Amino acid sequence: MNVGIALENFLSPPILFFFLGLLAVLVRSDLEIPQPIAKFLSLYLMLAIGFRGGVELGHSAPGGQVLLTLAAAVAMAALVPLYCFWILRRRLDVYNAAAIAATYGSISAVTFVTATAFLDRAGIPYGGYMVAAMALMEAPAIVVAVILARFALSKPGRDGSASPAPEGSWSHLLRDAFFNSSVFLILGSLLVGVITGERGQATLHPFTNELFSGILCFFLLDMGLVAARRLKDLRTSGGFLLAFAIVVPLFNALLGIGVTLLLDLGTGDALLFTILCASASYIAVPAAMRLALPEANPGLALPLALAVTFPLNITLGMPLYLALIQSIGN
Amino acid sequence: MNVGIALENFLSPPILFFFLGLLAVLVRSDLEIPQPIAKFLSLYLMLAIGFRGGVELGHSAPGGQVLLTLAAAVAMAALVPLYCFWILRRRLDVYNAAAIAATYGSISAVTFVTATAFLDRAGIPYGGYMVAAMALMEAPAIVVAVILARFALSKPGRDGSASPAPEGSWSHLLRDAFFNSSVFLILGSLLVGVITGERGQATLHPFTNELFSGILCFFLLDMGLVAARRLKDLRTSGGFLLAFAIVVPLFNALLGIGVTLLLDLGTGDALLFTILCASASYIAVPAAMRLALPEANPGLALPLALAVTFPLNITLGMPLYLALIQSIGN
Amino acid sequence: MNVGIALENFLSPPILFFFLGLLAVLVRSDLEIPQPIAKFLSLYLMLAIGFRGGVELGHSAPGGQVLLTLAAAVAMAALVPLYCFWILRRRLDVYNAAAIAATYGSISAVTFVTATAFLDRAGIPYGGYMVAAMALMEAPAIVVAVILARFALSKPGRDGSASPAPEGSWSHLLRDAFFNSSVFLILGSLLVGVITGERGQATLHPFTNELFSGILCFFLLDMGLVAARRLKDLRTSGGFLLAFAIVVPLFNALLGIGVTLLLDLGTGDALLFTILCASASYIAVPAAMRLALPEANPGLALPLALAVTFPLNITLGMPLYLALIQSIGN
Amino acid sequence: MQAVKRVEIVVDTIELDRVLALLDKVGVSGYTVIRNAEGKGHRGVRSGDDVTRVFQNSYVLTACSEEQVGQVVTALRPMLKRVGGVCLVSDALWVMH
Amino acid sequence: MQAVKRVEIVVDTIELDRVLALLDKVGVSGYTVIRNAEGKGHRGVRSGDDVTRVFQNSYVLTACSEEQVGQVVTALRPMLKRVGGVCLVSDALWVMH
Amino acid sequence: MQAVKRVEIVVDTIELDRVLALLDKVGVSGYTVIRNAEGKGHRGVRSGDDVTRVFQNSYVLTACSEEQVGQVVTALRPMLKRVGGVCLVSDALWVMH
Ligand SMILES: Nc1ncnc2c1ncn2[C@@H]1O[C@H](COP(=O)(O)O)[C@@H](O)[C@H]1O
Ligand SMILES: Nc1ncnc2c1ncn2[C@@H]1O[C@H](COP(=O)(O)O)[C@@H](O)[C@H]1O
Ligand SMILES: Nc1ncnc2c1ncn2[C@@H]1O[C@H](COP(=O)(O)O)[C@@H](O)[C@H]1O
Ligand code: NA
Ligand code: NA
Ligand code: NA
Repeated sequence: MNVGIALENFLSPPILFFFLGLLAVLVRSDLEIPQPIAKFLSLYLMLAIGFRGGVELGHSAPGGQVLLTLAAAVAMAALVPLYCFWILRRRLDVYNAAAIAATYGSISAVTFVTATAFLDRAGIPYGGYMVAAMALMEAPAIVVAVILARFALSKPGRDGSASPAPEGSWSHLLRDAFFNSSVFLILGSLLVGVITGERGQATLHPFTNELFSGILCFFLLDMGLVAARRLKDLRTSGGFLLAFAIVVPLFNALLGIGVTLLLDLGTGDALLFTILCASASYIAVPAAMRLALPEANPGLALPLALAVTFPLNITLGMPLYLALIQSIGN
Repeated sequence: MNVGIALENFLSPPILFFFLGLLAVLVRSDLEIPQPIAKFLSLYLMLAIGFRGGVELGHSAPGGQVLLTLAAAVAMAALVPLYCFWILRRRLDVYNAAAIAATYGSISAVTFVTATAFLDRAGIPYGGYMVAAMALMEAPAIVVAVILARFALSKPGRDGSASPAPEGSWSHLLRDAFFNSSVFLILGSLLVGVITGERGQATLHPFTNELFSGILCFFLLDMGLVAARRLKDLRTSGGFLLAFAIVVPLFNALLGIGVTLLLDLGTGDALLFTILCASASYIAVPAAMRLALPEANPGLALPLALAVTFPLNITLGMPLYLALIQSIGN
Repeated sequence: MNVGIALENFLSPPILFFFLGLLAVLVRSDLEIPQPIAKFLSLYLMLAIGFRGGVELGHSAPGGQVLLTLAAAVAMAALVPLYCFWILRRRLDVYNAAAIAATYGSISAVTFVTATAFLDRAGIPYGGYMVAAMALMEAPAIVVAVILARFALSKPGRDGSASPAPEGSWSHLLRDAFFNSSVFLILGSLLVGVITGERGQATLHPFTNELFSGILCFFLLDMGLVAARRLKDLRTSGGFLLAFAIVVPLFNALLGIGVTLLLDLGTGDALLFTILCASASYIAVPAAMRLALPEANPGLALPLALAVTFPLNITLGMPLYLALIQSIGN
Repeated sequence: MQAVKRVEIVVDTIELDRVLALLDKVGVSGYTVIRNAEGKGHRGVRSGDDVTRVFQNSYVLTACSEEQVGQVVTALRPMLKRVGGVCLVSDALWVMH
Repeated sequence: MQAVKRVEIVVDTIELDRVLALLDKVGVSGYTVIRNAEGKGHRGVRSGDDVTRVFQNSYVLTACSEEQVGQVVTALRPMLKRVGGVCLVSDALWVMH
Repeated sequence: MQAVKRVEIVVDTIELDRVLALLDKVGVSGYTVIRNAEGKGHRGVRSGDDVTRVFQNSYVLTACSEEQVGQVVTALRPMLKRVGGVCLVSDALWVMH
């Protein structure tokens, strides 16, 4: 692994602002970003990344490889929860195992966005269709995890107790999963980008492109605050879950790199595919699980995704995965 | 009417984001823009449109035609409620008739702003003084409608019942109408633009001009959400009011076009004048009516203005009015 | 004093928007900026000024003069509360005297930011290390004022009554003072600027530099609203405090100019140093005093800082101090 | 602790200033206001998610004496009749300090 | 003034729609909702400062009749059991208008 | 349903942490907090519209046992004396689940 690239990533504004946020909580500063602002910044990032991806996508007719990549992305998002659930059941009840499995099968849009900024800085190009891949990977893990939970609960479990079936109708769950605000906004903005193309880009460029790095820094400052506030919840997680939150993303990344080799993706696309596999959701999934499996404790899954896996991916993960992809490519 | 221009408008980013917002509600996505953000975006649009208009206005000494146009704008804003009230009284009580009449006599700043973006895309110039015209058209309809209501209530009405006089002092009402936040911010920013001119423009350009399209798109996304949430209220409106919300704006637009012919306005100014006549208020007026005529039901006027007239104007209205103006001009 | 420069400052967008805010309250417009937005804008200004200062600072190795200036800044911030306390004790109890002394010893970041915009317009350069000076000047006055209060309360006071000691532990107070959100964010962003330098600047320029004037205008609009709302509290302040809020900043400015002569600072740096001495805190200090000296009435200190000293500094103060500095320099 | 009446009022935010002026006139010792309340009542859903301020409620809580309650209720009732809203009165003990 | 029951409910914001649907079903005349409530309870601290909506509460207040309280409580109890939250019932007088 | 005491506290947001620490110390089973409350009292209007946090209140609601109320009140009273604020105690029934 190229230490230079890792260090340079470490010392880039987005990552430094993330650490600044962490530090603020550690020294108990009263720094805080108002909630509506954090929501706004995240909506901005979805809209901008979607629109930019759409414009880029409009340039080239999506070929077979693109469709194959999208299919592989969805498959990965459905596969990951299966073995995660199996691993997690060693130690956890059905509800929490399913909720954490869904978290790691799904993706983190902010991790993806941070990775695009990383590629931009490194001057490595990537395809707009990867934005579509990201959006498509949000929901499947939710559905798979709920199916797993229902299946596991229908037969007398390890703990012998007959548990009630997960709540809520399937139609409700599917709507929550697939019309989730971030999925919806990313795909919608992507569509606007495809339709309006260069003309749209011309008027929106200062907003969607020039401001992007600045808003990302601001948002990562907040992510640092939020992640650090969850750090103390990790004390109750125990070694098993901590190890899970470090090892499984790395394993998923390796699996992802394997798939990108089969698909013969370019370096940029391969990195984004890998980071999607490695990332864990802390927005869409916890909310969906709260509704579908209220017995699961969000205080278990969230700190892992936010305070362990997210920092891991954006600091060491990105340069590490890139180094692996490049060394295999050569 | 040039179908190309209509289609192009339809497929421009602002309109597409508006539809994206509508769609989000229809598919019951949980997408939502925090209220303080929506307020911020709308304040930004007022400030930016005001400032830009002021800078533009500062270039040319306002001549007689400008003053005439402003006077005509105020006259239209006072005239429209008269016949609207008369029409609406066929079916509605005094309070609601007056409230809806005020709504259609006043203007929608966001419609105006969307029309300026439409003209920018089409490369058609317009005068900064039209921003002043917009601000001046917000308040008069409120005053006229309250006078109408008081007058109608002082004589035994159609429904025979003696109704209490509208509440609140005139000074209070006038202050609410003329120092309303949007009137105040638009005219104030216009003044700042006039005073600081090119020098001010130089420092503010990235904020007030370059970001403009992006923020407009974001705001129209929210307008789509808000309009769609009001759609279901239309069920109780009945055919009469629905027809009113479609026909009256078109009629007002025709009247507006007639006035612009008399005034001999350029194409851009004529379109803006027309769209002001055709637009209906959903910010200043409902709030003012709530205070001055609390017996009126805001759930009646708002859905018409927001969910019928606003979309009508920004999708079909703008290109239609432009086509009419251009065909007459030739 | 060059009347031209004063007038030009007066007619610049930031100052005009400040007056627009004042006016809005005076004519009782319902204009208001949502609180989370005001917070966001102020966080933005801290982040941007810090980052820009850091980038600038990174260019030149900080020499002896820089360190000397920082030391002088801290010394001024510790010195000013001493004589302010002594003056204020003529009329006020220990608690309020200490609270107001801290207010005037500390600084107003927005005043500083407005002064940098003033220098930018005038084309006068200034050093990035002045941002560090600003951040370092926030906290010392808080500590000094609390020490003064404890000392004054430990001996039987002028009013003869034995008062309870100020509340809270020192460690708590020091943390509040030095890891205060604005100190923390400014110094943190400065550090990010130093570390990432030109490369960071390249990606963040549109956000931290181009938007700066626009956001400053927006924020000063809000400051106008906030200051005007405090104007009526001045009725209870009495002539003594009003005179204090005008005379003491001017005196502090003169003292500051004296120090800059000794330090032989350039014009831009001298103005910033002077404005820091003259400015009074309305964010960090009132909050810290509320916790450390809850007996002090924030309704006394805040209106003075917000509605008298702040407007004084940004309208007449900046050009006056500049004229003095330049006339002495020649 | 002293026995007082807790008065809770929910009205349109746009009417809030009038309600507070009324409380001031009666002379209650203080009140607490929470804006951004949403709600549903006879006049339908008030979801607060509008660009306009028209569909937003505020919640007002005031602790006052028995006599003051009478005055507040008398003054408030015609207003609630015109503009809608709710007023609840209950008992409480005030921790004097 | 009419004697009513004040019912206060604190639940996850994400469950709010279900609670309100339940109130509608029972047929209460109205309710008031305050979002963005934070809190602490058996399921730990819910500080509301997250990017996700998972740690945020809403506060619901409804004034209803004695019989309606019974129905609300019966319907609500199993839900509170599953998803947590608090429901308090107290007495009040409603200022009729 | 179990009889409990409803304790409502309104204080400066800046003092909120101290109040919650105090409740934790007494050992109440939980509490609900609504920030951004505005108000008026002996120390004047606290309109919450400031750049500073100094003029903003928070509202705290906790349901606890009779004995706990005594402890809360004892601990809170000197604090309220110093920094202002209001504490009301009333009766309620808690829907156990
Ligand atoms: N029964 C109720 N319980 C609690 N709040 C209510 C009730 N009825 C009405 N409200 C509140 O008062 C507001 C106005 O009520 P209304 O005038 O009946 O539409 C509603 O939007 C609710 O916030
Ligand atoms: N004793 C209590 N008093 C007031 N609110 C409470 C109490 N217990 C719990 N809550 C509220 O109900 C929410 C959910 O409680 P729980 O399900 O016990 O975690 C908490 O986050 C608090 O907002
Ligand atoms: N009588 C009252 N009823 C309700 N809330 C009150 C009352 N008095 C004071 N408050 C609240 O407590 C806060 C502090 O009160 P004070 O310390 O008296 O200024 C006020 O800003 C109000 O929010
Ligand atoms: Na993943
Ligand atoms: Na109109
Ligand atoms: Na100072």
